[in-house]
Amino acid sequence: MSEQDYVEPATVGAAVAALAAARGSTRLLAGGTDVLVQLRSGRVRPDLIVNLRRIPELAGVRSEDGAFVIGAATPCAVLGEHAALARAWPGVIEAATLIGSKQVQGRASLGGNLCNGSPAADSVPALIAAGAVALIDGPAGRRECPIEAVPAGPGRTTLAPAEILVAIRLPARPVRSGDAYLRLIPRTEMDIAVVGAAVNLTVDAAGVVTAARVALGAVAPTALRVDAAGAALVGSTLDAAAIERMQAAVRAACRPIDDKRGTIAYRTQVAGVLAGRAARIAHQRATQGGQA
Amino acid sequence: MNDATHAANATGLKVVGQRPIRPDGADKVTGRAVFGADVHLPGMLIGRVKRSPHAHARILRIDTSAARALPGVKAVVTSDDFPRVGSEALEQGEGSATLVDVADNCLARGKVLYAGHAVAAVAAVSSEIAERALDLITVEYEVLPHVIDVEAAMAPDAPLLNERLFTAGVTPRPTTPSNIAQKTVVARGDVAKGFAAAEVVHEGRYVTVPVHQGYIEPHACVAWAGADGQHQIWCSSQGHFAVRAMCAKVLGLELRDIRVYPAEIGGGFGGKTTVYLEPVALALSRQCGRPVRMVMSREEVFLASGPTSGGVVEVRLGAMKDGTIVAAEVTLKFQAGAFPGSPVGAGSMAALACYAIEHAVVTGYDVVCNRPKVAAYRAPGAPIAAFGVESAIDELAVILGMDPIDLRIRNAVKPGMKAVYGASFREIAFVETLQAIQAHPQYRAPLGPNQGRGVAAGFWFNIGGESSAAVHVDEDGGATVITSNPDIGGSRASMAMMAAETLGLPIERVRATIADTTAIGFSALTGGSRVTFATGMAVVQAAQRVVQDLKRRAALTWECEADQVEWRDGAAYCTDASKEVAPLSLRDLASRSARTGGPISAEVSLNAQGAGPGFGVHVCDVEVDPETGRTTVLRYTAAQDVGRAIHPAYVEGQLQGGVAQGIGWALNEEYVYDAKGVLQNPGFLDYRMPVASDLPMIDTILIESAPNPRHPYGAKGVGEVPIVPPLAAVANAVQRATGVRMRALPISPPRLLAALDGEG
Amino acid sequence: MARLLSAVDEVRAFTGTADVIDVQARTVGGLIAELERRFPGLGAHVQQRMAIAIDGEIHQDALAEPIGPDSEVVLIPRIGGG
Amino acid sequence: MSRVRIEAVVNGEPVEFLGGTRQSLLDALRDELQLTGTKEGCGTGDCGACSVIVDGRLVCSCLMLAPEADGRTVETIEGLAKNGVMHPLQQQFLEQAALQCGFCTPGFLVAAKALLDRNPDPTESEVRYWLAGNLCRCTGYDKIVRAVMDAAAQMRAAGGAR
Repeated sequence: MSEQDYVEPATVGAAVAALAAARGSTRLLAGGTDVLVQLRSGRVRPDLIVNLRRIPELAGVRSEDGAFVIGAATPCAVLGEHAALARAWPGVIEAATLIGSKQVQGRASLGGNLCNGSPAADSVPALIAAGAVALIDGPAGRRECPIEAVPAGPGRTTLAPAEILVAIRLPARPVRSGDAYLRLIPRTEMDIAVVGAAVNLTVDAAGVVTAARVALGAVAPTALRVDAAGAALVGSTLDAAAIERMQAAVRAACRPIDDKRGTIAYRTQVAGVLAGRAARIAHQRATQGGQA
Repeated sequence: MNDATHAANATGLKVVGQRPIRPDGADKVTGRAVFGADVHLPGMLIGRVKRSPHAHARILRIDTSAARALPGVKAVVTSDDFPRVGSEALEQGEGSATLVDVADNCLARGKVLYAGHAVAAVAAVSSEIAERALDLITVEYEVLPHVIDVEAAMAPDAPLLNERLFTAGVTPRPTTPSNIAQKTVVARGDVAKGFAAAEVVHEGRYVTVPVHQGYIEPHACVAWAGADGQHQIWCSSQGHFAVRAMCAKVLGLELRDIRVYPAEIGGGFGGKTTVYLEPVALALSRQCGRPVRMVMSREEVFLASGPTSGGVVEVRLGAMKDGTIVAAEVTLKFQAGAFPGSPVGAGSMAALACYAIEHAVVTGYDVVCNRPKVAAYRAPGAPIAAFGVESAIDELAVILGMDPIDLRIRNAVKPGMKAVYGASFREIAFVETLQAIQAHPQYRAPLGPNQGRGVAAGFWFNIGGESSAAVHVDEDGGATVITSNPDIGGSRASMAMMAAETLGLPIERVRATIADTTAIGFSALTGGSRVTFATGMAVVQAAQRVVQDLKRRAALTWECEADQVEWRDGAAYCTDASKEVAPLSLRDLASRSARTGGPISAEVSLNAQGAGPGFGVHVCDVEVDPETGRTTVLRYTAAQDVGRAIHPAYVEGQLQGGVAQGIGWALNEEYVYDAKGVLQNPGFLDYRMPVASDLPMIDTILIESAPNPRHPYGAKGVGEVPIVPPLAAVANAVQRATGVRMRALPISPPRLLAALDGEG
Repeated sequence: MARLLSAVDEVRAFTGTADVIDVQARTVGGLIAELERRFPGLGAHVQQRMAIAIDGEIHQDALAEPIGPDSEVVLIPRIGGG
Repeated sequence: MSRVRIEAVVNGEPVEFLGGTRQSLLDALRDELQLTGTKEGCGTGDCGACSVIVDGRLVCSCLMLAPEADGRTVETIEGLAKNGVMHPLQQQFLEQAALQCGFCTPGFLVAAKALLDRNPDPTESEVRYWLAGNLCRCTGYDKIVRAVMDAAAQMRAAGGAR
């Protein structure tokens, strides 16, 4: 590899240009916590690595009239320390700060977690439940799409070859909203989620659910939004019947596989359990503090 | 808090029983300690191994020509570069192996027997070039059917790993080859008569899966061949004399031509008692004359280094209504991996060792299968056997309506009784250890919903064996203790303490070091919980010789008889009242040593006899999430008969470490293979060892009421017993919490939830 | 005369069925020589693959260890460690 | 793999070295700078033995490329003791036998320092969850957690982090 095989562009435009001009295989680097493992195992041997961490637009958190715009390369540890973000979106931040160890948190980013394309990625179900939007740039210019449109299958996304995920926008949300994310791992830390479940909902003054979104991880080739599950909660105060209807919808949507981490039966059963628990936490958060 | 009731101070000991800072500690907390992979020599090459992608295949052809031609590659070896060797037995911790098997495990000859089996190796100027060279080596295989599960491997129609393997220990000698390498039987009394008399008979079949020792340091060494045929090796191992012996035999060299330096070792637990890289690195270095460093990746450690067996334990107990166990029948089927040598022998003898059972028979099967060759793992074989026996005894307690500790006390071995394996017990404190747990606050503490408490006991022989140690006195009256046993758990501290106690010096004036194979007498490896006992005995005898020498020099100085000199608190005192002489301190005598005969030092080599067996009793509280099957360990206490604790903090550390490994073994650790026999989880992400947030504090009780009289300070081996009880303690706790008896490990969330839903 | 016991069937392969044998020996070395004489192969097997418990205390490779006139001697498989 | 010039401040010392564009920061520290106190236990970010602090942030050096250290500060185990005087964490680990083989100890000490920099009075649970990324197979973690909490108390008594 005579010519440059590693670049650290300072702007989005320079990064897109480098990707477009690249002749061989390329790999983007944000936190690197997935890319370095793949490099080490020899699963990927990119001719060019483009490190995005020095691009200001991809780093940090900005709030715009209630919405939050999170740079795609911002380390999850930074998100965990952002008080306003953690207050507004406890579920998203829970998911982001569950990824790996404190050491991994110091590097891993929401952009990397999303674009690595793992069906078990912790942050993706929470972002989908939150109705988050991906801000993408590339040779064809800037575009946006819902988070759930990005993953295409294990290790694959719908991004075009020279496109870059620039940021993730969490929409402004009505008062009395709350979200939560839970995952099942055999240990208490350090495992990839066997099952993940996120719930985001809004309630009225009486605590009745007016809007709800439910998303699951590790139960299908990509993270899964389950509209029927969200609908089952709307109009209820999370009484047992509503929870059971929601759990039935969740289990019906699961299409998991048997692998070294879990079985089909187990993932399907526990997906319902976690979704039920996450819904109760989200409801409690919505009725208590609501959105600050 | 830890309830260390050590009787040290009661016996007037000044250093033994205290908790000084270990003399070698500073290097380890400042990053200066040199482990195997930290050795850096000028002109050093990087060695890498090419491994089999198949679980079982014949090697038809290996073509290394392209690899040899790659610029930067300096050496390439296959088993053709190893001489043909015989099948003499090698002493290797527990897993007795033969020389030809060790050699074939370092570089496959004719056949590969597990996915990850080493086939060839290269040495190059950089790891990048070495990796590319591996890709240029082509190997032609004839893939064969494989077998991994132990009972599948025992089946008559199972694929055979070795057409020339006939089951030993069976008369008449079988004529057809088998994967069963050996059958062993340990028996006492008349089992049929025992079961006929029993009022209650309980049977259970218990299954464990292969687990790895899990040391955080991958195997590492540097080898440097000398132009004159004298070679040097730096390596992290549990016994560098054993490494020297195996390298010499595998490569057909003389022992005197290989000098092995002990690097610090990053954990072993029995897994670093054999060789994987050292002979290969030396063979590579002999081809090019340059030092070659070889370090396994974590993936290679899981693919190709010795875990312990997975096993089937069938237990049948016959008891009277009053709880007396009158008959026991146990069958153990252990995986040996690619070559014979599972710990089924030791497992058979340890299985019922805690209990005085009149009629007992334990049958063991050592079964080869397409997995890495098994290596010793802390009390090899005993945790697997104890998982079966201690679970079955817990079930018996429920059937009889007895407190599980009362049932064990009723059948516990006591001093003077004969063990099932034949030897009778002398100074042991198993009953006191059981009573200590029964009296501990945890045993009576209230439990909440979905919570349960389990107890289990464990035994290990502990061994003595050959050790050497030297004590050198410095001119300023300090001393250095030199031994040749790698220090994994703080043994340099206990060596220095025993020398200081004997010399009458404060610990600060005694240093302890580990010497290479040319600078100290031979020692068997660090393992079998033997170092504080056997090497400690050599240290104390060497220090005693120094004291005798110092008394002789004082007598010379005072011109009195040697027996008129007493040695106390680091100084010589004259008992002849007529001689009004001031005492002579070690510093006084050392500073004038030239005038009384020259430098002061002594070296002792011995074969330590009379190692005392150890007993442990653990109690474990768990909570189970009934909706997800997750188990959380809430509280854990481990009591152990330790003889006397030399350095109580490091003895507690052995108990706490063994418990953590046992909990991992019980809850989440397992190898996952695909249909082609290839390991799916060769890494710390999916081979789930306990992390800090998984565990509570682990309380320890050191029982010191039965010191071992054959050791100058009463010490017994303590390192291996702690891993024996936890598997059953956790399983028994889960049964009390959920009502479901889990007889297969690990008790992972998917398995427990399936059992809770009745599909178990 | 020492009373020799064995609980392990690998010894029975040499001695036929006898589990208890009376043997004339004053040291471990003498015992092994006597066993080799009366049951060819057993002496070498004990030397290489077994340990000897004399009145409850386990010895390995301790040829000089004394055996009392009415000592109880037990042959047990060699024990290693991890 | 090409090699690039890297300028960084390691343990307070400006250094300049050539690092490979596919070489991890861990390998660069060990092979280019001979700082072998930072260890490789797995190479995949699952064991924490390679923990270092980069620009104040605790990370796994095996999950960073060497060129990423350009222009940044790196703290390794070799920098924890200042002018030959051990940090309270190092002292407590020795006094409480919070290490046996010592291979994971550098990673634990660096991670614990990063914790105490942020949280001078952590609870047992906070210590255990912060250190969950550091695997130890010898100790069972009990004495490590106690040593970290005692060092924190010692540092609070001495008036805050050094």
